[in-house]
Amino acid sequence: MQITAQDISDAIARIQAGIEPLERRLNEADSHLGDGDTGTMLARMIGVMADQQAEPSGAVGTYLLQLAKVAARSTGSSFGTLIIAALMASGRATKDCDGIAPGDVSALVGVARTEMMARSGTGEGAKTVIDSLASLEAGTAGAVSRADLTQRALVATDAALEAFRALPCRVGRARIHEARSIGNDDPGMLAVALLLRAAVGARSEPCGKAG
Amino acid sequence: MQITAQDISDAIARIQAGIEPLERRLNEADSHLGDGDTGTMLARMIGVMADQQAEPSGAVGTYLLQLAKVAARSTGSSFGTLIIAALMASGRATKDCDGIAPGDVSALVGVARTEMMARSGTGEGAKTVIDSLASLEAGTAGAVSRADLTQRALVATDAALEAFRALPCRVGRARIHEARSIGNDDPGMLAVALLLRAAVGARSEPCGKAG
Amino acid sequence: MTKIINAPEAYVDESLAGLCLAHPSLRIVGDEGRVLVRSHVKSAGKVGIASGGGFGHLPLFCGYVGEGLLDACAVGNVFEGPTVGTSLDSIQQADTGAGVLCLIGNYGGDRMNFEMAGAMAADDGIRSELVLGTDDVASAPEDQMEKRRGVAGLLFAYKCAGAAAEEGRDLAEVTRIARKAVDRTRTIGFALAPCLMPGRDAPAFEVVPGTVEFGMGIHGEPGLWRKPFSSADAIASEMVDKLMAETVSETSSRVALMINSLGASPYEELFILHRSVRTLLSERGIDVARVMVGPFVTSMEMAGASVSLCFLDEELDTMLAAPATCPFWTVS
Amino acid sequence: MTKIINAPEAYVDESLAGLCLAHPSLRIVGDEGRVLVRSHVKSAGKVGIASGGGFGHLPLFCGYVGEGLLDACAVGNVFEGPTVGTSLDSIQQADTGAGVLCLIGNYGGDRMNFEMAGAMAADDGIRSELVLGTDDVASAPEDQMEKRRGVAGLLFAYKCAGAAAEEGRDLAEVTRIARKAVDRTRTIGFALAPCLMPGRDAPAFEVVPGTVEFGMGIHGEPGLWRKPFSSADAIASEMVDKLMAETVSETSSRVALMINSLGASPYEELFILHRSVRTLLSERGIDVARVMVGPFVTSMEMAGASVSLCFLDEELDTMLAAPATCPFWTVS
Ligand SMILES: Nc1ncnc2c1ncn2[C@@H]1O[C@H](COP(=O)(O)OP(=O)(O)O)[C@@H](O)[C@H]1O
Ligand SMILES: Nc1ncnc2c1ncn2[C@@H]1O[C@H](COP(=O)(O)OP(=O)(O)O)[C@@H](O)[C@H]1O
Ligand SMILES: [Mg+2]
Ligand SMILES: [Mg+2]
Ligand SMILES: [Mg+2]
Ligand SMILES: [Mg+2]
Repeated sequence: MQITAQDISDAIARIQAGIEPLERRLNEADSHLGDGDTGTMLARMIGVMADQQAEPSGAVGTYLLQLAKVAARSTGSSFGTLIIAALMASGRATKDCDGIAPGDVSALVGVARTEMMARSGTGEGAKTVIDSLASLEAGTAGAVSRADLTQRALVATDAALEAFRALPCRVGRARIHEARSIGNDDPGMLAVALLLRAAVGARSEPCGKAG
Repeated sequence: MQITAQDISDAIARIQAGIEPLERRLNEADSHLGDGDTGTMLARMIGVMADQQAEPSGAVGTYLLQLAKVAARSTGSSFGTLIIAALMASGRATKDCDGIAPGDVSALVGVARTEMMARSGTGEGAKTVIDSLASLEAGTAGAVSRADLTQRALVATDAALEAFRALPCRVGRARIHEARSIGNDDPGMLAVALLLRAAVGARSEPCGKAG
Repeated sequence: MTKIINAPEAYVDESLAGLCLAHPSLRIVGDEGRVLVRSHVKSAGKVGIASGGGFGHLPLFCGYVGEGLLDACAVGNVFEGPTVGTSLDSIQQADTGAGVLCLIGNYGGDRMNFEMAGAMAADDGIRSELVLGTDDVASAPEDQMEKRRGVAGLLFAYKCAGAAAEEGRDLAEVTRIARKAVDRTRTIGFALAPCLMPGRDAPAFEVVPGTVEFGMGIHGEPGLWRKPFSSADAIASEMVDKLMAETVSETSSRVALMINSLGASPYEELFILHRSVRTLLSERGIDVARVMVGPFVTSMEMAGASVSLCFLDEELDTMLAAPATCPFWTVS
Repeated sequence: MTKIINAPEAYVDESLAGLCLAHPSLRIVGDEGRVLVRSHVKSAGKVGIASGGGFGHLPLFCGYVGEGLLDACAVGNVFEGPTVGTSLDSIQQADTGAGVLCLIGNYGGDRMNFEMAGAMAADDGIRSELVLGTDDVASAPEDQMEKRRGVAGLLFAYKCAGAAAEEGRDLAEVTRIARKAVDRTRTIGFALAPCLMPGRDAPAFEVVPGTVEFGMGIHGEPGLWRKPFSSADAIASEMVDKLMAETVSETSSRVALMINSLGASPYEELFILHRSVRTLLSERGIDVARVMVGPFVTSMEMAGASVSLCFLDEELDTMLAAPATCPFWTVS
């Protein structure tokens, strides 16, 4: 029942297998107001993660820290750096765990979210990846099985997109066009939704926005 | 009957009085293939000549050298420099003359032309100011009065324009567009014709090309 | 805006290679070949100065590696900060045991990456401090100084910190001086034409021909206002007014001045602008102790210019006057 | 192509004023305020080096006034040679009794004006020699060398003549060395975008976007061919082929290299081009003794670049290595 390093490695392999449409979709989302590179950056990072030789046996945390290390040399984008920070923090928190129970994922997402907020200085409500994690954290609390976790997670990331779509963005490049950001999905938030879908092998599009 | 320094000074004053249309016309002619500044350069030079304080009494040559001196600080264009060179050479040749007989003007034009050729390294037939002077030199030889000189000069400069219009230009910037120079008057040649007309107060346009 | 390039993805690495071939005082190191360091071994015990940032701003950042200036510089992709890994490499390279000052522009990604790199370096026993350039007065109001971006004025901080380090001062002192230089430096720029990212068909941001985009950032961040360009004197006057309205202008009537081309605006125009600015400064009783006019911090072929003032005190004056050599800036 | 200017008719004089304000080593003199000289009195008995030409090519011509380089420079209007009077002033200013070498580009007007000025100076008892830069291989075939224009390669002649003069050599020797530098220097350039004359609405010549105008002159003189730009490597190869096909290339396998921006092409691209050129030269066994990469001879905001090679012998090598200082080029 527990999620192991091997499970995470398998999920990365699944994401990597379908990376191309994901990359295109995220670049497109980032090109409305940003520099159009969210997909490219993420694809580069997933690529080095999928490539890396280290065995995903042993502790989950060890594996997460290995992922952070290779990711740290793959991208200079803000989103990438936040993912690296999240991997490092959650890796340190699970250094001694052979697996993570579905019910503990929420807390681990919380660790990641807290680290992202500390690094970026960005609070909740700014329409960023942080808001997706907050929703994920709340939605997955009390998950009783892997299937339940997956279901809750899909609902939570969709809900976050839905909830923020009509709000303005308050950080980074998009901030300078606050008004124009209304009605568009934040590329970082969309990335979370798409990554999750790819990781669990879900077929549906996130919350009905066909992109 | 002789042409004195005062006559030259009066001619310059007449040119200056009508400089604006002349300037426009020459710029336009130079803008087909050149940098469109023949008129501007000439107007600047005529301006300092008309302004200069020196008395046009005394020897013709002394006055011409004075004109050359002020002109030498007024322009860096090729045409201007050729005029300066011509003024210096003809000034030196008439240092001791209180006046020039109409029949001697041809020889003096020859002095100017020779100097221009030496300075520029340009021969006859290249469709430049030098060809106008060559025509002027030939046409004014044997002039018997000032009226006769004027008449012969007008005919000669017109004839030069006419003779070269259909030929290609072989020097300077226009050279690089030899073919495109066919059918257009060389701005330096046109300048000679227009200056002469303004100097003698003639009303007609040079040889029927309305510009 | 045709670019002299081979492939967009080779833009940064080929350019760095050509830079180091031209200037053997620079050497490429690091796992990704994205850290530039001085070729000559520097004295052990000197505080290291590291910097880094996106590419496309040459001579910034890596062109300022040299004696009395930077020890190491992390290079990102075009308009994209260096990776955490590269940033870490630059800190390690700059360190000779006395700690490292990281001196970078205040851009979200760059700051986060250097902070993370600093934390990782600390794990390896390397002390480091981070100082963020915030000279661009157009990027946020004065009461939100912490949001302001670092642009051309970063060079004054490089120079002052570099001189202090070369003198043998310790990390705390070098950091104090860098921070002082940042605190006392202000820049305002304007764009007249955009630049094109390698591989793109059209600029990512627009500057209407004939229009001044006043306060536009070096990545095309929108400016404070736009209107038709009128004259060098008029734009100089807007710029000097804006700079002198900052509180820091009360601290000193002696300045270092930089007139910087954003890329395509040629020397002829920079000098015309310089003349206008000098007239205005002297009308205000400002004494210009040193001046630089040229392309120092650019955005590839963006047209426009920036004006930077560093309000001097005796200490900064001395630091700016100290000898320094790098491929694009020599003080002797 | 919005320009940072006040009035087109003030362009040259305001720019010169701003230049001298930025670089107090330069001083404006002459009846029309169009001669630049060194601020520090030079040693009597040194052969003077004068140059001059149209404006709009900064740092050329007047930016190279300085120790080991020019003594005086006559400045014309934009793309228009200096007047005879200004040219004469520059010769007089450069003279300290040992005669003056006039070193200029081979443009009809400039040549005529300096010849006339030289004749006038002779009337005042000043000896002078005239050497014409003819490095632009695109401007005429090799068997019509006397028609070739002088472009970026003129700098090598400045440097060699300047060093010889500084060493105390006499006018004949300085002239011989300048002529040798000219004889052994070749340049080829290409344009990617035109420039605009101040006050005009449109460029006086066209460069189709995306197209290379190979061999275009610094005033927009038409080139040898035009075709779509393909890559830095490809254009570098065309350039190196063209330069190495000159007879002079057989005289030496050791060169000084200059990669020059025509104005708007930024450092990033120059370094990419430099890398390409270096690869090609090393494949041909050419040893690059010294290299300069930057905007040295421009046409305002024209885009494009030029490559110059000076085929060295021991003497030129020594002259290029001698110390020199001016606002835009320092050798130490
Ligand atoms: N300062 C920040 N705080 C929180 N999230 C951020 C911040 N900056 C960027 N992000 C997230 O990263 C996404 C953009 O990622 P990406 O395009 O890779 O970065 P960049 O802006 O550097 O090009 C945004 O949509 C947002 O979710
Ligand atoms: N090398 C030359 N030899 C003879 N005449 C010349 C030469 N160069 C220019 N000219 C004359 O000067 C005229 C151009 O004058 P202008 O426009 O003032 O000069 P620039 O070409 O310097 O702009 C030409 O029409 C031609 O008659
Ligand atoms: Mg992005
Ligand atoms: Mg980005
Ligand atoms: Mg002309
Ligand atoms: Mg002209």
